[in-house]
Amino acid sequence: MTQKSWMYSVLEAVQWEMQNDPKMIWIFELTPPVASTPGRPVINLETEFGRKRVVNTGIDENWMASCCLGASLAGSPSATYIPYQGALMPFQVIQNVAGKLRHMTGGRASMPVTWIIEMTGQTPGFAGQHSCYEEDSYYAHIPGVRTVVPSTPFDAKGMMHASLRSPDPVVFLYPAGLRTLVEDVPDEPYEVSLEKAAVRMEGSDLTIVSSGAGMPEVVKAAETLRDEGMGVEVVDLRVLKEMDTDTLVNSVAKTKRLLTVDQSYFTLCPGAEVIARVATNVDGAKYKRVAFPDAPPPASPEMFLWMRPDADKIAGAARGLV
Amino acid sequence: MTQKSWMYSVLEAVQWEMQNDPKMIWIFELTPPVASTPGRPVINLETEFGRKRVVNTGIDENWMASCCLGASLAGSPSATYIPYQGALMPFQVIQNVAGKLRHMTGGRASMPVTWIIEMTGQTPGFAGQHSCYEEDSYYAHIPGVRTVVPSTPFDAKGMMHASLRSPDPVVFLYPAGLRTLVEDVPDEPYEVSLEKAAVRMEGSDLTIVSSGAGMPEVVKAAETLRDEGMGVEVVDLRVLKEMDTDTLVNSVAKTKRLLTVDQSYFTLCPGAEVIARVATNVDGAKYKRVAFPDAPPPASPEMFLWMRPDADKIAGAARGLV
Amino acid sequence: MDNTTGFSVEPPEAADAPSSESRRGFLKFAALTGAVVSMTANRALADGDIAFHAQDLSDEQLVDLFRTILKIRWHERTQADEMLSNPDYRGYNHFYAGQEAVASGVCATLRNSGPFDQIDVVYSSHRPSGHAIAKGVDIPRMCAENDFRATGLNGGYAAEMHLSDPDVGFIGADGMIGPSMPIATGSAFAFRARGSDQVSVVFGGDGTYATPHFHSALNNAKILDLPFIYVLENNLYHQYAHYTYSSPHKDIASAAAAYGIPSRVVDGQDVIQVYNAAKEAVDRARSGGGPSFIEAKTYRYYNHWGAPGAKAGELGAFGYDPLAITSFRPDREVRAWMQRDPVDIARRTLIEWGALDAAGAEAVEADVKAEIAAAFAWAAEQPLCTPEDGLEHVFTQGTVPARQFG
Amino acid sequence: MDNTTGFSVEPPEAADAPSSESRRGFLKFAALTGAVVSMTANRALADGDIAFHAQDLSDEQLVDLFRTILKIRWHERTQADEMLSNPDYRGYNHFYAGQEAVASGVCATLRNSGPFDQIDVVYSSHRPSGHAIAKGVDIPRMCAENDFRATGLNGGYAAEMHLSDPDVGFIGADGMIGPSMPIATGSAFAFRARGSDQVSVVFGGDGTYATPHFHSALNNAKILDLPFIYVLENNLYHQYAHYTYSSPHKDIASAAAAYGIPSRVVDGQDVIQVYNAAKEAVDRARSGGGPSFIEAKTYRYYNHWGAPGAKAGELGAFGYDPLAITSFRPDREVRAWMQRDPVDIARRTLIEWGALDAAGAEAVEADVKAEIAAAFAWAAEQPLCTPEDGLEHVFTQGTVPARQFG
Ligand SMILES: Cc1ncc(C[n+]2csc(CCOP(=O)(O)OP(=O)(O)O)c2C)c(N)n1
Ligand SMILES: Cc1ncc(C[n+]2csc(CCOP(=O)(O)OP(=O)(O)O)c2C)c(N)n1
Ligand SMILES: [Mg+2]
Ligand SMILES: [Mg+2]
Repeated sequence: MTQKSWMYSVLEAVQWEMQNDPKMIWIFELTPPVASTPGRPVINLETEFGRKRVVNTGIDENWMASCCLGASLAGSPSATYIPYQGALMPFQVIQNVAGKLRHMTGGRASMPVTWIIEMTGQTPGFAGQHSCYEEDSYYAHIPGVRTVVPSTPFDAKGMMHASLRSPDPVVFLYPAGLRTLVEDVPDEPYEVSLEKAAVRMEGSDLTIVSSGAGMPEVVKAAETLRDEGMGVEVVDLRVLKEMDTDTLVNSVAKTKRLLTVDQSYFTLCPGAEVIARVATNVDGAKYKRVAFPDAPPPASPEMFLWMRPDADKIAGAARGLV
Repeated sequence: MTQKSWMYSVLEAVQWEMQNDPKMIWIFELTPPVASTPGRPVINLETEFGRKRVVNTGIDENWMASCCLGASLAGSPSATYIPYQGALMPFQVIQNVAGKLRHMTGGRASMPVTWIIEMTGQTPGFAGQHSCYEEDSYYAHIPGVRTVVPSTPFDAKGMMHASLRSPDPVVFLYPAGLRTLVEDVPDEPYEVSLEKAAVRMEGSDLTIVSSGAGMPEVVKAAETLRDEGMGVEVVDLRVLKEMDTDTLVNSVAKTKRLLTVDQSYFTLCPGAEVIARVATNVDGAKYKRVAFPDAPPPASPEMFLWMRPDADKIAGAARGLV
Repeated sequence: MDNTTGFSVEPPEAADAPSSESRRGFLKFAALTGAVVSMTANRALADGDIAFHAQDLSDEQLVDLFRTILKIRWHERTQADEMLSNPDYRGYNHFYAGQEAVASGVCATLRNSGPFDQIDVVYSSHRPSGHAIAKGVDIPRMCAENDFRATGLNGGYAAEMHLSDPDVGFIGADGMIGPSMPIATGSAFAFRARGSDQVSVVFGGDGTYATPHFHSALNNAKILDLPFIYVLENNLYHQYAHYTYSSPHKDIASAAAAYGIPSRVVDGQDVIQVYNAAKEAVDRARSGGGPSFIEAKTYRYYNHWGAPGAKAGELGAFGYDPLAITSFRPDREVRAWMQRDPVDIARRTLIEWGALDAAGAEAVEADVKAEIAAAFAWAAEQPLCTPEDGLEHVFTQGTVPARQFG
Repeated sequence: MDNTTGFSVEPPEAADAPSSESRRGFLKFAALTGAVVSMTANRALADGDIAFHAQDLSDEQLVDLFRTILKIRWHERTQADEMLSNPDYRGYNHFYAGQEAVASGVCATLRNSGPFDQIDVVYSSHRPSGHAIAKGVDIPRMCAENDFRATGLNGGYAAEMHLSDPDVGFIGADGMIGPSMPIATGSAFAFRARGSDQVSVVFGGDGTYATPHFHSALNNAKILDLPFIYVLENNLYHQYAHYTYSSPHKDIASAAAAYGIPSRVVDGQDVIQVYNAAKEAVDRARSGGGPSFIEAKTYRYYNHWGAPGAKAGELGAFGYDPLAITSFRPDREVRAWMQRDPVDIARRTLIEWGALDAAGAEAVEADVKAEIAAAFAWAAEQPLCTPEDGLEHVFTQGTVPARQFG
């Protein structure tokens, strides 16, 4: 156990897998696969594995993602880190080729590929393209690709091991807003399921469901509410595709109150799917949905910070519901 | 009034706008802008307006969409027809540039551009990429772009006029499954709002909400149910962004039963958004959601036809809900 | 023009360059009667500077080239007959007739069997059946797949445009124009990273030139020196537009050459020329010499695609295409190309080389016909699919829930 | 190599070609002391085959070129000082210092005012402030925008990376690498379609070469003969990688030339060279001659970007960049380029040409400093934004609902 960041945890998993499978490759663009943490060796995939297996390329995220897909089809587990600016550049190939290929070939295609896709968001000052948090919904509508969004370093490492070992293609969303988060993470390899949500806090008055970069503020709000005496159950989706309906339905069947929280734009945010799944399974519950408005984030910190869901707004919405 | 198909109606609107604004342009790839209908002249934009304004290009849908965006930014209303195979090729530029540009420039950018994006679907025999119906959700999550999906020739013409005259960018989804639909459509120009859903049938027992290619089977099912004595209200969304919440909420506040029907994949289909909007506004209603499973469509007609929502399945779901 | 490029780049005139003499005999020049210009005559050409690899093939190997061409041709003709005459037949196809020498010549230079980590991989297009047959896909199972049968090559999920058989290195068809090229470079990347001598080949049409993927694939293949071969089948049209609507290059190969990639233009009707260029490219790739580009000038005889219920001369069938408004294929052009038929050229070459006599050629053709007829017959008896199976194979394990019933 | 191409294509040696003599006097060759290779010396070069347009400019126009360079330089230096010293300053920037001659030389050849249907349009990059100033954007309002003020050029919505002012034809910055190039061809398409003689210009870095959009933009511009000019500022690095990591071409212009597009390599430190090449391209575009490509070899002095709270020598500031792991910029390289400063080169040329004397140059510089200081002072007093306004400008009319409160 060592204190590790999300990215250190992920690279630790990647490093282990690359050491144990000489076929595995990694492609990057501007973000070098380097991370450090006190008490542990610096990880640098490029120097450790050399430039035949770990390559720095030009600005062509669609090629990066496609290259990894092609490598995986040839039997090489592969991963790439797509910076947030290019987060949707490879969308078509993931949606239209990778997502469909196993099914279209009647199960013949094997695709041990993981696309780490950075999402920005939560950064005041950088307008639109440089502070949006929206990729979760686009990718989660695709069948045939597992889309996950770990919100803790522990989950990030375990889900990275699971992703790299899976013959299914995985979109591994990295909310850059979590970059400063640090927690104790085992040094050994382990897996966290690519199919299960996590109940982060138990309670019987209200269920709050969120994911990724939404989680820290949700947990903060939930702690405040708990201190006020509210029995809050907090669910971290972790997996957007296939979404873990049972955990959601079981929780709301108990609390009868559901608040969803997303940093993604309101329309068709993951919370919409959560509410729809619960509403078709639980009768007589009450619902609220907090999300970023259907507007690109403006540069001005005054506007941006007012628009972004945070612990105060979440707690306010929760109080209105219970 | 003449009997016209969806595509004839659309091209009639485009032709009128091009005749009345010499700046307007049209880009196409494999689908020539040609349509005919008995009793009306053949429309051929290419021969009528010449190859400087109407151009047949190579297979580069991202360029087609980007070119129209750039033309609109230079003050030329513009439109293009993106065939379904390339439906997501221009996704990034629409999502990350067009959708954000007006906001990011503080209102300075004007974009009178319409992307007609064909959706396939409903075609047994063509697997995956050639029979998916899924673009509605991807595009509807984008802020700053009006995403519409007219389901009748009348709406198609009126919404095309409205789109071409709007300084907002419009994603104009064309469900190819509607290509054989024909109805009486006025010969003169007229507008249909880009902001309103349409109530296609009134009733007080159950609300069925669908859109685009889902509509014909929904109407068929609703007629059967009405004949069985059920008071069915049918809402055609028409507009996915900005979705017309009021019409939805008013209807379900009355019926207390909501069934959504989509040809799109289940997870994050438009119906999820519909249910979420209603559930946060109406208490004590009951919900069901019919959609294509979270699987690409297989080639085999036996598998595909079983998976696709149709009038029988819709009626069955409705009976289970009321 | 680019001094980082040490390669000699194929000039566009190469296809017209004088042939070297073949050990198998000096061939008579058969004058062309048609209107085909800037194509070589009907003879086994060796470019002045491509080693004449084909002359070292055994008679059996040469006959196999011919046999592959015939298999593709008879598969198509049989399928077309089914469409025109059999009311129960459901398969559609993007016909390859006219282009057979390209797939046959290229795949004959590849490793098509053996362990998955040793065979060469092929990425095909929306027009895949010729490539599939040449790569060694089981024809009866392919026929069953094209007719949506549960025991088809891909269980009835794929049909023509997604045919896939990794066991023979046929990664597969792809109905999209563009994406397969960068993906194919990814397999090449993996081969190079793990020190394998495997090669990754992509087949694409002239339509692929204009896609943004063209640049991505060639640029990265060159920078990273990937064992990647891009075979561009220039049949002059992408759907309803002549390739000059989308390319400023007379020879698309010159676009590839600009990246410093060794690029050749070959007569795609002549399997020997195709073989020679492909062999050179494969040898280069295996030995770490990086990517190659081959532009095969060729032609398809039928329309863009055909479907059951077709009537000759109508849309989706085998005559003119009423959708072809902007540009269509002139009758004279079609006829001229048909005079340089890849079956005829291959047959004549083999006979002149003494690899086969006329009777032998007929025997091969009879064999192939029988094999194809048996394949269609077998396919027609295969079971249809089970509806519920559509929920399988989304992920490796399990099924997804039905959602269509609410 | 491509016989459809009637253009004479610029060989990579062009930048080293002998200069024609200028009417304004024959300039002495100033020997280089730095390590800059294959760059022209510090002199007003006319390529052998570019008409020496700049020699026909009036003294006032020449001084304006110099003034533009200085405005960009002083805007940057002032902003950098704000970042390093003013705790209230919030703006960030992708610095352009070192590259000023490129924007200044190009925009001086364009129509920058007048009705919207007559001015030329410029598409800029993530490094826009130099282009914006050269195109004529109001500097005080730009300064206010960069500091997120409600009265800024774009109301505080844009900040640096999305600056836009259609009134001067500055369609605007775009933080994405790639998309702007095809979009810019779209404006050119509109100009050609409506018979206007306007021109569409896109500025991009060497990083844009590898994007798929490079191919799309150039291929379509060539096929459709669009009045489109692609100015590629090759400052040798895209973020943390040397351009040779993503391009097999020594001169990226040779990639453009392969499409048959007239392409030039110019010394981006010399505003006169840039002006000459741009003037030629603009004249060609206006008269229906189609697209042009200009590669300006240049260099940025500062790091990729800078932000408030920076400390000299630390990340986001103005020294080495610790994120630059794969490849970083050697100290000697930075110093060598700084010896060929665009401000110095322009000043010296103008003095040698007699357009200005040393005192005059100092006066211009003093003017510019005062103008920039006033701009920052005005900006600092502008009001902050109103939170609720974030819901405006999503569409032309109305506001979108708040959703963050549930
Ligand atoms: C991205 C994309 N856009 C459009 C299509 C529709 N389409 C199918 S085949 C085809 C023409 C392909 O031409 P070419 O590459 O020359 O191959 P050919 O059909 O001549 O063999 C087109 C445009 C597609 N499949 N994919
Ligand atoms: C599509 C995309 N991918 C990645 C980035 C991140 N990024 C911002 S600037 C930059 C480097 C650009 O290099 P270049 O084009 O040479 O311009 P320069 O910064 O040198 O002026 C990168 C990779 C981006 N903005 N857009
Ligand atoms: Mg073709
Ligand atoms: Mg650069």
